[in-house]
Amino acid sequence: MSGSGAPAVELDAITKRFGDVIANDGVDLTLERGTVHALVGENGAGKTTLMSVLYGLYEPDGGTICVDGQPRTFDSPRDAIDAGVGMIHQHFQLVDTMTVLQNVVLGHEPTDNGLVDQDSARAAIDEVCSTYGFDIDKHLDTRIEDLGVGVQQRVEIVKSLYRGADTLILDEPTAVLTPQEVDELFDVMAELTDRGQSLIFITHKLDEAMAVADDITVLRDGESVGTVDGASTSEQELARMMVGRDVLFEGQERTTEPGSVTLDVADLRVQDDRGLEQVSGIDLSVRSGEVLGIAGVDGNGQAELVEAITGLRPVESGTVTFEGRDITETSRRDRIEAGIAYIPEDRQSEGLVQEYDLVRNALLGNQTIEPFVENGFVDWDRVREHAAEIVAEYDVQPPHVEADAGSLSGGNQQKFVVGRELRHDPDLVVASHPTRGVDIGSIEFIHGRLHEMRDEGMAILLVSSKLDEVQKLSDRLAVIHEGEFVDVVDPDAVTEGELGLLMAGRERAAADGGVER
Amino acid sequence: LTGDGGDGDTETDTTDGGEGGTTNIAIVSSSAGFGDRAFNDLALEGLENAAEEYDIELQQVEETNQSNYGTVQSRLAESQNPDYDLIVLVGYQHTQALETNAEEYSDQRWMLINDHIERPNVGGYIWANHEMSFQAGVLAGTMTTRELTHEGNSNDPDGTTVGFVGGVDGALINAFERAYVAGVEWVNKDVDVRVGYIGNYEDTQTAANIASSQYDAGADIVYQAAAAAGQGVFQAAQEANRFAIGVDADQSVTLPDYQDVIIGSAIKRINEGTYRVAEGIVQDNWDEVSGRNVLGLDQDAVAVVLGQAIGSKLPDAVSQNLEESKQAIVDGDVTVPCTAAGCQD
Amino acid sequence: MSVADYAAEHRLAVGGGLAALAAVAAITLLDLPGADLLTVGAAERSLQAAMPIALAAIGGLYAEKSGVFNIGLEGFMIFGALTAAAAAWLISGESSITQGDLWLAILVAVVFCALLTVAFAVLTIRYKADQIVAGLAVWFIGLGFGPFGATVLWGGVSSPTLPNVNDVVIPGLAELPVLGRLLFDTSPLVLLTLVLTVLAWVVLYRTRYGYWIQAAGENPEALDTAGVDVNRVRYATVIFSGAMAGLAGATLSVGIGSGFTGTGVTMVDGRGWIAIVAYLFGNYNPIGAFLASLLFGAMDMLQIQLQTVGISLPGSITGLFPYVAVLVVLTLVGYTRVPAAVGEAYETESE
Amino acid sequence: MLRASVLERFALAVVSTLLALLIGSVIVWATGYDAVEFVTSLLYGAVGNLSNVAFTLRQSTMLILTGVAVAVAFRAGVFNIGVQGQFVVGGFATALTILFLAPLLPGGPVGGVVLMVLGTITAIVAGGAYGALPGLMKAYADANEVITTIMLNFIASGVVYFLIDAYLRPSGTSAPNTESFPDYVDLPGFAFGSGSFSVIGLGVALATALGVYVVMARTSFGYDLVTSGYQESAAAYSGVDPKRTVVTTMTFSGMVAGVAGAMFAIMVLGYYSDPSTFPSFGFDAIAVSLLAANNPLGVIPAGLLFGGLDAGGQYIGFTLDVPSELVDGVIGLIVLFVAAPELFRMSARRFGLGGDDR
Ligand SMILES: Nc1ncnc2c1ncn2[C@@H]1O[C@H](COP(=O)(O)OP(=O)(O)OP(=O)(O)O)[C@@H](O)[C@H]1O
Ligand SMILES: Nc1ncnc2c1ncn2[C@@H]1O[C@H](COP(=O)(O)OP(=O)(O)OP(=O)(O)O)[C@@H](O)[C@H]1O
Ligand SMILES: [Mg+2]
Ligand SMILES: [Mg+2]
Repeated sequence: MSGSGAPAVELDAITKRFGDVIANDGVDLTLERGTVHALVGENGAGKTTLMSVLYGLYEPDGGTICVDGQPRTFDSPRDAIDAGVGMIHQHFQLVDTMTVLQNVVLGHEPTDNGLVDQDSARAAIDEVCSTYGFDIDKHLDTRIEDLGVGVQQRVEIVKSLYRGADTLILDEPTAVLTPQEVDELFDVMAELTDRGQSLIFITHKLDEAMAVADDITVLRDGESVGTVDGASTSEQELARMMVGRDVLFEGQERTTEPGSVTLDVADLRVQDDRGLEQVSGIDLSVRSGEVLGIAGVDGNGQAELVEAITGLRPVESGTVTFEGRDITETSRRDRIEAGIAYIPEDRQSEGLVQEYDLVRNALLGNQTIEPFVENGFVDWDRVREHAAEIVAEYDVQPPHVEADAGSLSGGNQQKFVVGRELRHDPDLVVASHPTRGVDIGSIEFIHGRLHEMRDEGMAILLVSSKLDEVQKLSDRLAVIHEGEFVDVVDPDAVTEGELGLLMAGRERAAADGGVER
Repeated sequence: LTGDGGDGDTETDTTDGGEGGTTNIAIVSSSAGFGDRAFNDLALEGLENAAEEYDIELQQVEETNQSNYGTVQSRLAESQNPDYDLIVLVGYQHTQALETNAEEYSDQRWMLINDHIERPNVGGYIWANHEMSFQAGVLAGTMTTRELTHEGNSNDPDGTTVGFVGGVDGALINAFERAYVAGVEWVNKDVDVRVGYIGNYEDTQTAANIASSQYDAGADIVYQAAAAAGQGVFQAAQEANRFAIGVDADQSVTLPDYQDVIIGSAIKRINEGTYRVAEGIVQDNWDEVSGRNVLGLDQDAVAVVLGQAIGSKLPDAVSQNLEESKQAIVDGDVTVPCTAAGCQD
Repeated sequence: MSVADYAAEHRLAVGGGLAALAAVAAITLLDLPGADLLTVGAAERSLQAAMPIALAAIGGLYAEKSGVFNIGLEGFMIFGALTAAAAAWLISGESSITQGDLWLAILVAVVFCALLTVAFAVLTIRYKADQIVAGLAVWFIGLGFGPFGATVLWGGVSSPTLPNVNDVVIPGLAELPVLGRLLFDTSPLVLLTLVLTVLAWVVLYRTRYGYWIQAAGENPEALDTAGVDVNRVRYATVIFSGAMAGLAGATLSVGIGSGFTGTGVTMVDGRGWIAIVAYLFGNYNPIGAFLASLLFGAMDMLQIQLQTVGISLPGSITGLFPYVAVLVVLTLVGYTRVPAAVGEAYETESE
Repeated sequence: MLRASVLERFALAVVSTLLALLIGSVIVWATGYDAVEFVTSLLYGAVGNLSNVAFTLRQSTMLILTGVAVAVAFRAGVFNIGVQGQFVVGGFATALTILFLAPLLPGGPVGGVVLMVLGTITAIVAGGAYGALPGLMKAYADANEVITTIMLNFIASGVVYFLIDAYLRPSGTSAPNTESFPDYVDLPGFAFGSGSFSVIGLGVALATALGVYVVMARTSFGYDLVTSGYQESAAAYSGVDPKRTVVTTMTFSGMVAGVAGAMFAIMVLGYYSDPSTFPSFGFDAIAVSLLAANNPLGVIPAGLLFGGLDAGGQYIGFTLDVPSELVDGVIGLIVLFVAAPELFRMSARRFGLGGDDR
């Protein structure tokens, strides 16, 4: 650690291209020692890329990195680690089958006669833990897969500290945490900066940024829009910087009234792959011509709920009723045929076959639907037409149906999936993060489509972690926490602050909004 | 590519092959392939000996897939360059294919080893595996109760157990087994025979393990009928300091490393058979060598020979019993179970 | 933890227990001569039969633990068996083969197979060849070039008879009942196998290299960001697996065998495949793999003992015991937790 | 896009084959044999005269059928290494059907056709069932299919051998063969006089390849299978039940292998025998299928190539001293090269033959 007054990290005019995409375009950033510097921006703004450059994962196409006032080039994370930079990725870099101890020392194992010296490893980790007040020592011999995400995250941090990091990059660390864990994380962050550590904190949640950061840098389309003081900025200012214009929170005018109940879910319980209950007795119903939004921190059972409704995951108990028919036990294919469309959260691995061109992808999910398939035989000409229509209507770029799905950008992939699912008049659309990774123009288009379809009498179940999105689109808004609905509110009548409390699992004092159930 | 004469001209000069020109002979292996140190190699050896004596051009064809025998046979029969005077087929696996081909290529002369087809252009040669195995049983049955030591190896005159290790458990090798057991019992009803099968003809380690297991169980002499895998039996014998009996050829000669444990071998003189037929072709005596030939003790075509290193140490009782049992078989006083072609049930 | 999970975790114990139970039940119910079946000799031979399987299995599990499925073990074993026999034969020249020649031959086989695996490793790691397909190709190549090599050298698919490695007798200890014969009057290769098994366990679970191997197969990115070159780790393990398969093959032909047999599917006769099953069954633990190999060896010996004792099922059916056992075990005890990154070539993100 | 990948595939196959042959020739030369003679004999043995062509086509018939069986499974992402066993079991079922029904049916051409059709149908059923077995084990017990199918190959071979030797061997013989089928159970040779090749057999193989191609490319069933092979999660999303698909895939693959077994029993052998003496069509088929990028139509040229290599290899075996095992090794090399397209891509790039630098 240097005692000089030089900033912990200085990034100067960092540029990074991926083919035609300029992920970072001359970005500057200064991280002062002993402070938290937040990095915010929309999906794809270039936050992760910038940090990967700093961590030696990517070689920048231009610009310089200074650490402790020294110019540096990092060829690999090892170089960055040696310079005292550590990174906690969005997806943890932990080996599930190994113990906490083994993970922490991986690559930097103390040895004794060729064997890993367990005692000195333990002692060194203990020292890190006691210095910063971590409580993972009791887990040292537990395997990562047996620990919750919050603990895993702390293991990641301890791992970086163990390797001598004095600058830590935290990439969306709160996305996977419960509010309580978020608070604990913030305590840890405060402890770290008190001890002279410097932190870069990537987040989508502006209130979080304002709460913990000394400085906030906003990225938009790969460029730095500016750096503001964390204490004195406002959410409105940040949002404007991020999106480039004032963010509208306009309500939607409905043209029709909701009709009969299309989807009804009663006392549903669902387990995840590891057999842990993720949905713990949820009741919900969606009428035709209505959007029910589900808001919540990722990982609170949304994914399992959606999969149970769409037929991808068996339920433990409870029922799913669609248009009066009990479909709890029917196959996914039956549900597709019955008219349930599904925009999956993971377009890359579920919504599209990467190696297929768009024509073949247009058949995905429609394998038994006429007129694309008759008597088991595929009418490829019809499918091709269908694909061309989706591409045209949803402005998929490049506009060639022969393009492989994998060659499309994420946003265009998403548009194609949304188009495919919405084009043939389903009765229910289950939309999971429908605009993730999609540019602003397309977001508005998709939002418009969803509202149009609602007005045509379709029932829509919308899951999104973007609060503005669920608030804007939903007629009713359910807040999910640890597999249960905390409350169902009127999206127009609730504030983000109230929603935040609900998502943290705290019931509101008084129910309002005149909502059913 | 068409320089080889094409397929129009299929006339064959069948009288060719007299003392004048070169005689062309092809030999096709059984599915065990050459290198089995058993009947494929023996059959080949006879032809090679003939080739040293006479002007014979030999083509050795290794084919281990039974389903290809039909094609191999016909391709050889059709061959013009050279035009084969004799095609030797090793093993009964050729029989079914030859039924068609012997008729189709009626001018072609065939020698079939271990089976026969009634056709004038076929000479079928069957060696009496059962008779030689009976003799091997006599050897084992005689020696198991007698004192024998040789270079640190010894048998157990008090114990009355011997062993048998076979290749594949099927009609063919079952004949070896039953005849061997009968031979043992002909000498001594009380002798116990331990039997084991490897399941194939190449896994020497399993062969050794079976033999070791039998030696452990008290066997002091093990007879093997397992072609290439059989070596494992001798190896086990060396480890156990016991004895073994070889098969097909005099294995104390062909595998001299094991002469210290091989008290004898049940041999069939396939080499003499192939030599004789080759000679018959060269000398234009087809009629004398064609037809069905079952070759047994009577013709001296099978026998038990004593090991080159140990043989002289064996007591006289051995040769007496061998001679006596041979006579009894030849005279029909003793019926050996199974037949030359195997066991039927 | 459910019963199924428990069974999966402790499959070896369960499998061994089931086998032992079945054996005891069979012996008592069918009134078999138990003492004749379970002899010290049979135990010794089980150990010997387990040896080549265990050696190849340990190599294979290292490779797979690090993320490369070396399905070509059988092929490498064929090359090992051939090379050892060839080397012994060539080294000795005209004179007779000495013990020293044999050990040198084994070393040559190990080195040669390691070199062959370098090619396999480059194809699968650098050129991202499909691991399953490349492994199958190795098997084909072994089946073809193994006997071919023998023919070039010896004019036939098998070698002449060769001597094998002498047993070592440790005076005194060898006199111990049972254990004496099993461990102290036995092929040094059996002892080597035991030592290698323990060593492999220690390296995998107690040294940094072991940590790296586990991480390379489970989460290569984590290892990469920890500053360790994932592909270097993988090269090392794959080459090690080739060397071990070579040793296993050499063991068959000159260690306990008497030369190379190249007829049919060669003398290796499916042991490479069984080795893969052994380490899967042993849950990637070297000691587990060894015990699983021992289980297969014992199964084989049991079938032989049954024949010897005279409880004779048709030989063509009893020979299928180990294969059926594999199926039953895989189906009953089922799921093997394959390292998460097996089969995927790793490309570091830094360019 | 698609065209480019077909072309690339074709180039890969050609380059792999040539490279393997080159290495083979170098080995021939290095071990003191005549490399030129090796190559010319290989060619002559494959296509040099009518009977050589017949043998090539016979092997190709078998390799196309087994190759399609492999391709079906690989396409769906299931490694069916058990085609050999399924083919053995299928052929055995054919033999049983023909041998047991022949006495009950009238002889002559009509009886022959009926027997052959029934025999083929039972082969399809038996092959499919034997393929379903590892499929079930994979789907419902997580048993790795690579291992189970290899084990089942050994088991099929052992059990069929046992049954033939113990129950089907005619008395008076010792060979583990069944009786020969009646004369009228035979496919006509037409232009080819050969007793073990029939244009009809080749026709069955081609029709099977075409049929499977149509199923894979034009039906929703085929789409389900192929999609599972590419991306299981996307297939599940689209309504495909992954477990069921594994079982159907293996069954379908086994059924095609069953057809191969039927052709082998009827066209090639005319009786049935110890499977350990059969050619390893089921394994060579893996190479065939890979060379064809697991495309059922591509299997046809690949099968012809391997059939030719087989025939040429056999011819070498009886004209030259070069051991025919060499040809097996060369086939292994082809597979190895086909497995590593990146090898050729990188070298193509190095020599500046297109491709972008990364
Ligand atoms: N490895 C890559 N190859 C090609 N393009 C990439 C790669 N990584 C990122 N990109 C592109 O670079 C841009 C910035 O991506 P980045 O991951 O940095 O965004 P982000 O700000 O972290 O987004 P999010 O909030 O979703 O995490 C995006 O347009 C993305 O498509
Ligand atoms: N190698 C790549 N090539 C092309 N695009 C890429 C590549 N890697 C990432 N991207 C794109 O970059 C975008 C951002 O990448 P990233 O991995 O950060 O995902 P993300 O959007 O943050 O997803 P999540 O929110 O689930 O973490 C995605 O839309 C993805 O499509
Ligand atoms: Mg990011
Ligand atoms: Mg991201």
